Amino acid sequence: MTDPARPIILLDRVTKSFGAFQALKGVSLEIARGQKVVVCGPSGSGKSTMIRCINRLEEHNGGRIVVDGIELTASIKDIDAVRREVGMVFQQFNLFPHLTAVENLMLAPRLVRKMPRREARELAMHYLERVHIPEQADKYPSQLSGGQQQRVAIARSLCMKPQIMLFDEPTSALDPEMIKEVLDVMGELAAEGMTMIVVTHEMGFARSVADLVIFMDKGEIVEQGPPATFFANPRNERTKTFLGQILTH
Amino acid sequence: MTDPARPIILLDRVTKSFGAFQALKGVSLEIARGQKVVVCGPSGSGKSTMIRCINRLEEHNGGRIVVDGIELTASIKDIDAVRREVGMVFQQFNLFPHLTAVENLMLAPRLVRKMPRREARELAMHYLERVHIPEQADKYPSQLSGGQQQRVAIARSLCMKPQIMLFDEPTSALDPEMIKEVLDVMGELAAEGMTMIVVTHEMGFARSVADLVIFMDKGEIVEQGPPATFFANPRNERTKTFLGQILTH
Amino acid sequence: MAVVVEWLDAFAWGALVVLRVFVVALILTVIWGLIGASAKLSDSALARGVANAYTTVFRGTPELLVLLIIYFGSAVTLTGIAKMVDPSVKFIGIPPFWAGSLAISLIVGAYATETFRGAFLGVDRGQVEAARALGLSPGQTFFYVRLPQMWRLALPAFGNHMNSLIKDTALLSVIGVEEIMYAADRATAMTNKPFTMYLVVAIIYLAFVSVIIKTVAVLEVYANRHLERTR
Amino acid sequence: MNFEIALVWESLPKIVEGMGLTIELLLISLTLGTALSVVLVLMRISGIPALVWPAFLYIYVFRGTPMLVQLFIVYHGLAQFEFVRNSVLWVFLREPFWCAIIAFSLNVAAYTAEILRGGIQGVDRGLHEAGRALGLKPYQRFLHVTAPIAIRLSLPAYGNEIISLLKGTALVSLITMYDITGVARTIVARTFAPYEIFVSAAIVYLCLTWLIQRGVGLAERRFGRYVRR
Amino acid sequence: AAQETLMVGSECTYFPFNYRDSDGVLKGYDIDVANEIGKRLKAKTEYVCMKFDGLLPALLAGKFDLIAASLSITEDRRQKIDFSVPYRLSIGQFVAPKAKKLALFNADGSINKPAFKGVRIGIQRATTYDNWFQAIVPDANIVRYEGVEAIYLDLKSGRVDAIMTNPMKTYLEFLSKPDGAGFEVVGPQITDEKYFGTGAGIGLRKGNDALLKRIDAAILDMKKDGTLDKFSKLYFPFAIYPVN
Ligand SMILES: Nc1ncnc2c1ncn2[C@@H]1O[C@H](COP(=O)(O)OP(=O)(O)OP(=O)(O)O)[C@@H](O)[C@H]1O
Ligand SMILES: Nc1ncnc2c1ncn2[C@@H]1O[C@H](COP(=O)(O)OP(=O)(O)OP(=O)(O)O)[C@@H](O)[C@H]1O
Ligand SMILES: [Mg+2]
Ligand SMILES: [Mg+2]
Repeated sequence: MTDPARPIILLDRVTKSFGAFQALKGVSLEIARGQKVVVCGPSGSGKSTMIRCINRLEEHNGGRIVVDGIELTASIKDIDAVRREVGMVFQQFNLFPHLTAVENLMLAPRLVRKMPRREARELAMHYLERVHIPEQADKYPSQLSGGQQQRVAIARSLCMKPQIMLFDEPTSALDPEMIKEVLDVMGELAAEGMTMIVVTHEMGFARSVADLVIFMDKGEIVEQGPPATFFANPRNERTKTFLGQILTH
Repeated sequence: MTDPARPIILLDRVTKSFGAFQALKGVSLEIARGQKVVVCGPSGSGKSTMIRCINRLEEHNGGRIVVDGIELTASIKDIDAVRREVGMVFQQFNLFPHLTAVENLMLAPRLVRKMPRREARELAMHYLERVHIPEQADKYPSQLSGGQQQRVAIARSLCMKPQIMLFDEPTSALDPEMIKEVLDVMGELAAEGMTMIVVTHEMGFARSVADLVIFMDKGEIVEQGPPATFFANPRNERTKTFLGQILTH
Repeated sequence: MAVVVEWLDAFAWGALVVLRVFVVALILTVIWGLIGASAKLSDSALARGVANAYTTVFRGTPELLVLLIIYFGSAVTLTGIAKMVDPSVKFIGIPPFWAGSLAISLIVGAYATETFRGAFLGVDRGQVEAARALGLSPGQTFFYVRLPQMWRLALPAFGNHMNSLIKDTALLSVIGVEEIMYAADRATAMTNKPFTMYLVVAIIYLAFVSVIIKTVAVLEVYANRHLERTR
Repeated sequence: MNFEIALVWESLPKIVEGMGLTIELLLISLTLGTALSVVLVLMRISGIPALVWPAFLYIYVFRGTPMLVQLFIVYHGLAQFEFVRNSVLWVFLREPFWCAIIAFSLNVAAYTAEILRGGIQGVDRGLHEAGRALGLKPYQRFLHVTAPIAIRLSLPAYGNEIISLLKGTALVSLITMYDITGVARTIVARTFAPYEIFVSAAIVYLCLTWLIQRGVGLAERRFGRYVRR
Repeated sequence: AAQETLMVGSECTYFPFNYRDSDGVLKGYDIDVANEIGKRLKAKTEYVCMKFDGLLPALLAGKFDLIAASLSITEDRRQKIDFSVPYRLSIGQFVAPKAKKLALFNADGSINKPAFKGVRIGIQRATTYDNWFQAIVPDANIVRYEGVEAIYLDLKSGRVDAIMTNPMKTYLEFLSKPDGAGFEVVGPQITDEKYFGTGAGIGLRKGNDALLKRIDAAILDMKKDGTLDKFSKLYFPFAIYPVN
């Protein structure tokens, strides 16, 4: 249905301001179908803002954003259609507090995909197993540990099997063991052809899975490239010191 | 005023259940004044629950907890006195949404330490500078990035200069650069003699700062020891595989 | 409408009385409401029981009866005591203005208790934990953390209560406080123009309520300032 | 002051007779009014000026004027127009019962709309975003995310509204109907025993209030299962 | 010596019996009578105004000593308080649209019961008229109202076909006004003492027999020497006190 050569996500000189403060200062980016992009950069550099603009949780002020051939504009009608195909895992999880873990996972498949209850439940349990918390299925979010909440949040967006996934620091609350598990799951999805943008500082993941690594600073993309070149010889000074921290650390 | 030989925190076979689920299964621990303890372990193992019991945000069901000579019991009157000396950084930050960053920091010094407004503001700005976000002072938490929120949360508890600090994954939302900065600040505090319990998976920090590393699994402390021995030859199988993940990763 | 001019005095005095009762009762209402809500949310079974009884009784009893009991009940008691000292005393009571303000504040305070309780439930538990962990006392936690976050949720429904307060002032004519409803009755009795006079009353109430609604709207904007991104 | 407890017991059965009408009025107008309030609050928060303003105006007028006035306008006001009296509507408007239902429902809707708005404001913005990111349509977000949480936060204030309405129905005694208060006032005027008779009425009202408070409490527990205590 | 003071409670909103004009001056038949009683008892009179619901509790609590508010004397009320001899009549009369030509009464003034069939009659609730209907025309179709204003309005809108009220008030408030054009009184004044009571009197707390006696004497005197007649003529073209 779509031209495989056309980028599935296109950002063209995107700007975003909060009042006087400019969080994105002209970000341009092309992502092809099936590409895996890792975004890194210091805190406050605009990583979350950028991916929030891609599914229009934030409205950009300037430039163009095109997702799967649909341009995101103020007058857009089909934003729900776009969002159905764009999954997101939030930095703050944003689980529905009034639903149990498994209900959190079942909601969207049932309402959006019109899946029958039983099927949705099976699907949900499948993903809970993949993140190793099937036994927490009937707890409410307030009864889960930080890492468990994060895993529910990841599983929730995977359930929708979107074409594009946006992950905002999906492993921040996890221990190293679990990080590995989750990254493995993400690696499998990547292998299945899902397009992914992942904000993370897990450089191991970036090395093994990413097609493209982006470094952001102060609202701009200051360096990008395939992981091999990105890690081997960063050109930008800022990138160099940042990577220095990661690698010595 | 206190006997330096007496442990400042004592946990004696502490148990804690949520309904039928037992989150802590008899945890015993002695921490001397000025000690730095790093707690690690898989997600859901009871790390947060344990440190929440220490300042009685969670009431334990069995065993004894003694903090600075005061036993935490149901009839305790002086819990405020205990809490004044025990700072805590939450995994979920729990910033006050109705106060700006700097006001979040000023609140406790003004109310608890009865510090004049100006002095409290200076103190607050000092700590905001230490975590590199003085320019975010007048934003509300909802206007801050994830990492900025976490830094405000850390600075907020440091402002109280408590004798004991409980950190629950204080660097989860930070980038490697910032992790280093924050860990440096924490290292300085450690050097100043503050007692610390830090839930973290930053093993570099554990190696360089900790006196004691604790590994928890399924509500129990399965291994503990000084970092040298802990990392060099873990005895427990569970610890071995866990450390394996961290080190290969 | 010309007949109204003759009665403007009476209406103006009545409106002033309504305003005074409103201010006094509003302050008391907030106090009862906060105490009641805190009691209902407390760990003490006794406090919860008392608060439950309070909201049942003061919401359930007809307003008129509450007013009569508070005014005349207290008067009979006070007179009885005074008579023991000086038998020639005939009548001592709380002045009708204060008895009336107290009565309607207790009634509306019972409703406010529930509204405030609902709003407190909207404040995240982690907030209280954070405050307590910082060493804030329960009182400080209440005034500096819970209250400032809860009132934005309570405001819309509390606006309803302020309207009730204004309208409940009409009850006070039963104990001889001459508010605007009473002025309208007086005017109606003489002029036999009930609709005209009640229209005047409605306009005065509407003016009060407009001020209240506007105030609440301004307060809401202020209370939500930290969430300006919302909607 | 002599309080005749016997009078209380004597009048109680007669007052209980008025209870049927009170409950009928309460249930019907509460149902209609709540349904209307949902429409109103949706308009009010829609962000579309053409919907916000009518809703705002409606809420303003109905909260701004006493329920008594609203009742009189429906009952006496409309009856003054010849064409109303000659229309089919007169079949309903002729009956005080339906006039009361109309006035009460309209009034309840305005107050409840404000209460619901307060509850909706208590729903965290992040949850809307999560719903949007999952591709839920606006009505689905409202139904499955906003509403369950807002209902929990609004329930205490909504309980207030039910009890207010319970007491408010007493106004029907002014348009020739006999509810609890109507019966009580009749007996008071005859016997000149306000304390005793109003105490009997209070007993009936208190029982109903207690029932409502319990019911709301149960509903709160149902909607608040997820809250950690 | 200190002059005795009589505290008098009244509604002050019941024209023309007790009311205050726009300048706040207290007037009316009840008030005139109470003032005159005070004069004859050589006592000062002071007034307290409150709504009907508050009058009895206030009297019992001692806020005032007398109620002068056109209070009809009934057996039920006697359980609670004492009454003076009546100083005003209680009577009732039907009013209906002229066009309806209701024949509720026969030519000789007796009641034509069949004519009540299908006729909706508005009355004020819990009044003496209510008692009368229950005893004399129990199957009449009665609609009960809280206040008189609503009765006139519903008579005009056609929700009721006829009303029974106090002709004194009806005359002043309705029939003599433009609103009342097209309506007329139907049948004679009804004064059945058995149901309408003996009239309106001054109310007192029980146990004040001495004061009650002095008030009774004063009222009887006023009737005899024409004072009541004089007061009644101030407001009505006909006598409103019990003549015999
Ligand atoms: N609503 C807002 N109002 C004002 N400033 C904002 C708002 N939202 C975000 N910002 C600012 O925009 C900048 C970028 O924020 P963003 O959340 O994109 O950072 P980030 O790169 O995701 O950082 P982190 O790694 O800490 O999550 C930050 O400096 C933040 O303070
Ligand atoms: N209120 C509760 N009700 C039921 N179970 C709970 C509750 N709170 C915590 N638990 C359970 O207790 C266990 C320990 O939780 P805790 O938060 O201490 O884990 P943790 O070690 O901090 O994990 P993480 O690293 O993911 O934060 C978890 O399995 C969690 O599901
Ligand atoms: Mg971020
Ligand atoms: Mg934890």
